[in-house]
Amino acid sequence: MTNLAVNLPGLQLKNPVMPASGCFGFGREYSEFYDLGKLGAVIMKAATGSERFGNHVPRVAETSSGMLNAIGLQNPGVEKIIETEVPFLADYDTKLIANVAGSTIEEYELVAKTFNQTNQVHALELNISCPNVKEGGSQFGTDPFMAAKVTERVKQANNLPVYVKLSPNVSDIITMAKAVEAAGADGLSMINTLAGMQIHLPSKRPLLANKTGGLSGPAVKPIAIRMIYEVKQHVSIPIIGMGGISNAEDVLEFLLAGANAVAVGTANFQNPFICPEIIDELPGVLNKYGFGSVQDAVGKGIVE
Amino acid sequence: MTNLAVNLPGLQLKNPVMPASGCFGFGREYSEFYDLGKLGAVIMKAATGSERFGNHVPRVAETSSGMLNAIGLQNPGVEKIIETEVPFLADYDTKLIANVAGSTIEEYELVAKTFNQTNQVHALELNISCPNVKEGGSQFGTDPFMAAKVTERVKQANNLPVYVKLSPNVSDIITMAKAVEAAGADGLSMINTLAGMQIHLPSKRPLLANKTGGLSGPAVKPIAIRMIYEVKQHVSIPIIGMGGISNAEDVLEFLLAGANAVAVGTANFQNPFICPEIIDELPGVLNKYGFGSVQDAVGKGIVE
Amino acid sequence: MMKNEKMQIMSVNSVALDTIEMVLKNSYISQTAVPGQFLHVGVDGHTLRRPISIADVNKQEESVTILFKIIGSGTRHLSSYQAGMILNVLGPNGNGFPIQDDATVLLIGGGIGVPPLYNLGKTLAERGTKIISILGFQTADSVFYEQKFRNLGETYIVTNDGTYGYEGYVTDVLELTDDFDRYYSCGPVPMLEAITAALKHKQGFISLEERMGCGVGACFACVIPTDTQGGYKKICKDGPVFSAQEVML
Amino acid sequence: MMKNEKMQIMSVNSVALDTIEMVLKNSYISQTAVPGQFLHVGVDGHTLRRPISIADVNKQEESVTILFKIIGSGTRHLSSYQAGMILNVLGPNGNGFPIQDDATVLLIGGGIGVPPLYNLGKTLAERGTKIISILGFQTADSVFYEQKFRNLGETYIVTNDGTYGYEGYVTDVLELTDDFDRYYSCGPVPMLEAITAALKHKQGFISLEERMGCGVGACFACVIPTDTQGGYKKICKDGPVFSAQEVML
Ligand SMILES: Cc1cc2nc3c(=O)[nH]c(=O)nc-3n(C[C@H](O)[C@H](O)[C@H](O)COP(=O)(O)OP(=O)(O)OC[C@H]3O[C@@H](n4cnc5c(N)ncnc54)[C@H](O)[C@@H]3O)c2cc1C
Ligand SMILES: Cc1cc2nc3c(=O)[nH]c(=O)nc-3n(C[C@H](O)[C@H](O)[C@H](O)COP(=O)(O)OP(=O)(O)OC[C@H]3O[C@@H](n4cnc5c(N)ncnc54)[C@H](O)[C@@H]3O)c2cc1C
Ligand SMILES: Cc1cc2nc3c(=O)[nH]c(=O)nc-3n(C[C@H](O)[C@H](O)[C@H](O)COP(=O)(O)O)c2cc1C
Ligand SMILES: Cc1cc2nc3c(=O)[nH]c(=O)nc-3n(C[C@H](O)[C@H](O)[C@H](O)COP(=O)(O)O)c2cc1C
Ligand code: FES
Ligand code: FES
Repeated sequence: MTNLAVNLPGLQLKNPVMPASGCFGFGREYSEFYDLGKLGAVIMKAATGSERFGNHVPRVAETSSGMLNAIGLQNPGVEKIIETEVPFLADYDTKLIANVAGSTIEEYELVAKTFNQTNQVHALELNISCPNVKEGGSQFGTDPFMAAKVTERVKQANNLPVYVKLSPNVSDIITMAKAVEAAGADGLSMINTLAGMQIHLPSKRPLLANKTGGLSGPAVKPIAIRMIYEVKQHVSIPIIGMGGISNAEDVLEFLLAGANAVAVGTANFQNPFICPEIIDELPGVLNKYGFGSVQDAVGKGIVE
Repeated sequence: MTNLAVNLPGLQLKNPVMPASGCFGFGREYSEFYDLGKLGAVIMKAATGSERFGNHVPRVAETSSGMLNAIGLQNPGVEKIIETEVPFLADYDTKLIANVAGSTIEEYELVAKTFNQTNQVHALELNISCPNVKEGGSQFGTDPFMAAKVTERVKQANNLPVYVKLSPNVSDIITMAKAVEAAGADGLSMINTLAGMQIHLPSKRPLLANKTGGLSGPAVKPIAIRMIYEVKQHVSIPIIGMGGISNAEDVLEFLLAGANAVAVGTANFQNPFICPEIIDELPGVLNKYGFGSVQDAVGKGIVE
Repeated sequence: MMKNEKMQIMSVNSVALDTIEMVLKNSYISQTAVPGQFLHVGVDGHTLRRPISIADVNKQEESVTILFKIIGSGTRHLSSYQAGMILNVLGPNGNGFPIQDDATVLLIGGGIGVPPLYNLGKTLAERGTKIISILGFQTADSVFYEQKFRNLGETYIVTNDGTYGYEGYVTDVLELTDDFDRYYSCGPVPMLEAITAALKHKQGFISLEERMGCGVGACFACVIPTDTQGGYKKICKDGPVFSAQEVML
Repeated sequence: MMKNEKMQIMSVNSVALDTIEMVLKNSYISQTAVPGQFLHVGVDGHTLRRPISIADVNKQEESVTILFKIIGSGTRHLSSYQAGMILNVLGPNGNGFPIQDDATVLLIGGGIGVPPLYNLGKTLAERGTKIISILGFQTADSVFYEQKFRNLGETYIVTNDGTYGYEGYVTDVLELTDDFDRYYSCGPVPMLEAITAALKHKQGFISLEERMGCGVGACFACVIPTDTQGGYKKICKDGPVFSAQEVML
């Protein structure tokens, strides 16, 4: 029997596969396709202190082997999420990760605290890397000092394990990772999307109303793998890896690069069953390449 | 008649399309497919002070809508290039751009000076952004101070117009662009490749012998477009745009984003005729979207 | 309920300039779809699915007809698919047009917004409602399904350049037909704006388009504001059909 | 001279486990290719072309045969192509095996390195050279072209697991055949290393593989060192065939 279980701070996962934040809403829609209890965990759409409408439409564009999105953190606000969404998800036999966003450190603290009080959320993913909002997000995600500060403050504000979600839009991902580790992060989540743009020829202007958007999908996988591989050698906290995963081989590639678990985003849009399908295929792929468990494969691709 | 001509420092181009450095060698191979005189210019493979062997093989990998390369600046050295390659290319009715690389500022200066003496090279592309060599390249490309310094020194060492080739592996591309403009760059060339990696499952190690490589091809186009769009609004020197171009619509997208001319790299590998085909199709595409010349379209996609 | 289904292509026909009609076989979708719903169609080599309205349904033959215009690379590729091939589809998606027992309804379609109205008109006609249709197209080459709409009732064709039928916009012929209980419309946003303004006094339903990510309501790509206070609906899940007063165009 | 050609697929056959034989029609390549050259084959949806050796040529019928093993996504996709479809190919690429008028030559092929040796053997046999072949495969399922090689001359089949022919490696049966003027080999690098070491005293030519970018000599992806002083050759342009002493494996 291939052991898919993964033990991470706050997250005893039955398997390492979870839908990525923002690509799965709060699970309701996909729960009509399959039992969410199959998932290792669910990472919820970003939550902010109060309701956010987000950016104007169009909010998505298609690119070669990828897509751009500029949703702009639309969400009903943390209170409403806890009231209407968390109980629904808590009914499933899976772990629940809340993606925490904000424009100020205080907002991050507030959101984290509020989730902490529910006892239904198992970990926080600290989103300091959303490229699609003017304030917060990206500025915390590209400055190691700010990243450390928000991590530290959120850690102080609550008892949940905190996975800091790193932005790939940086010159030096290792410095960012080390800064948040030193500030108390329990884990890393990487990568968020790369800032990109598409220009719509007929209208001769950026296609997205927000002009820029975040690039995701298979196009970015080599960048994600490189960053995880590099970071793994400099931190000792676990990594939830993501960026372009669309099959079980991709999951193994992330594990070999150093991810302890993985999230699947964009691929849900093409195939709503992608997460359970990957979970079903993972044992076979692990065996094919000589691994008896997920744990065995973690970091095994790293050579000195 | 649609006017494809473009006037840039040192480069009176009959059309804005040129093969990108490193993807076209020194033109010999592609000269067997078509008359290189059709091209706006040819950008040669990187030249260093003396011969370089480059990295071990494998040096390339395929990715979704892209590829990784870690050639490692293999080249016969500037003297040999001038002796055996430049005269061959100088016979064609096209402009010649030399891609200048090095490990030290002195090496960059030497290479630039040596090309300057030939009178057969029309401009230099200063490669401070190669992700595949340990020294030089990338470290100049991610630090605005170093980038400015090498630009300034190369400008002082020769009379040719200098196009500084920027690395996309930075948190803040605008600062980089402004730094090299202030240091005297005559133009920018962007983007070079994004650092990436692929792990080979059967061998459980990075596929490229160099471990990391540079990501190019359609996968990176949204990142290139975003960076050019952002930089264009902060510099007044012209931009040679590149990153994933594979047809004439892509060229127009780059022009709209702010590129004054373009280079085509990876697409040559799939279709050796890609450059002349794009040149032939460009007038039709410009007309279709209401432009009478290349010049008309430059920066027209930028909205406030 | 939407499902992930395989649909076999039974036929592919070009019915107007760059306009393809495809008949697809599928038991589940043919039995459950209602007018106004759409299919979220997977296209090889493309990250995102393409939303395409259901234009007709034949429950006996278990077939569903879609009509699409070749706009970009996805629809171009789709147009190269041949009979016998299998489409991977999510469907039926969204909420369709409310079916009421009106005496007379007006259907107003613009370009590739025409298809969902055909399925609606056919369904209403079968229930005894009188159908009046105004169909606008760019030019004569783009006109399709004229006879099919005429079979349902009085039909006005308008082309922007006057090369066929009336010249101008669908709103230009609205005055010819005032005697209806309700209108249903689908087409480009400027057309919908003009119509909802011109027919303020009437009850109407409009079907909207927006670029989509998931197509199922999970990603917040396709929202439309319902007021100026931050209220919104998701076009893929709450729509694509809305009452004319419900959303802010 | 290499050209960018369209080749129509005439037939697609599975000749062994995951091993496909494709016959392609093309006038230019069929008339100009020499043994050991390869085609750089475009595969839809893939950034890079796939290098595949020419396994046989029929000048009368203007056809070229290739054989490939399904390794990854490119060859898997290629194996789904059907007769009638068109391949976009650069070819013939590289330099082939030097053709000399020897009395006897030894061909040593390993796995999917066997195909180019068939074209070579046929060509040499037609010129009156005696052909001895040693062909190594992983297992019985993977063996192909045995009869074709037997038609050219004495042939030894070796499988690593002994499920067919001799058990072991091609080098294990080298001793059975010492009476030859020259050898030609193609296969995995460890096999080539063993052979060039074992046959140091003989003149030999080997055909190499490396991951390629351009396939035409422009990108420096496929270099192989020729000495420890930085000398090198490009496999795509200067090779893929080299004399056994010329390169450092
Ligand atoms: C609910 C709904 C129903 C539709 N019904 C039909 C129909 O019956 N027939 C028909 O021809 N078209 C219909 N459309 C529009 C159709 O989805 C687009 O024309 C199509 O997606 C364009 O794809 P493309 O690859 O050719 O264009 P591209 O421009 O290359 O597509 C790029 C991306 O933009 C999206 N996109 C482009 N235009 C539109 C658009 N107008 N609406 C939504 N997404 C778009 C694509 O889906 C894709 O994600 C409908 C759209 C929606 C939202
Ligand atoms: C000169 C030459 C002749 C060849 N002749 C044959 C032949 O006749 N029959 C045959 O089956 N194979 C041959 N090969 C190997 C063949 O090119 C690879 O098996 C094939 O490219 C694998 O593609 P893939 O998409 O299935 O594998 P993937 O691993 O998915 O390919 C990923 C990338 O790696 C490259 N790659 C993977 N393996 C190899 C390899 N062994 N050599 C070179 N590139 C590789 C691919 O071309 C592609 O760029 C030859 C290789 C060379 C260099
Ligand atoms: C439509 C969309 C919305 C997203 N929203 C969020 C979000 O709210 N919070 C967040 O941390 N990441 C968000 N992301 C980023 C993803 O969680 C993920 O990091 C990224 O898309 C890379 O993974 P993928 O290539 O598998 O999609 C979003 C991505 C997409 C495509
Ligand atoms: C195989 C290969 C070799 C390259 N070598 C160089 C080089 O020597 N100097 C340089 O400035 N850029 C080099 N590049 C980067 C390209 O010039 C170009 O900036 C990049 O590939 C993006 O364009 P593309 O997506 O069209 O390939 C190389 C790229 C590739 C794929
Ligand atoms: S497309 Fe994802 S919510 Fe509508
Ligand atoms: S593959 Fe480009 S030089 Fe050989």
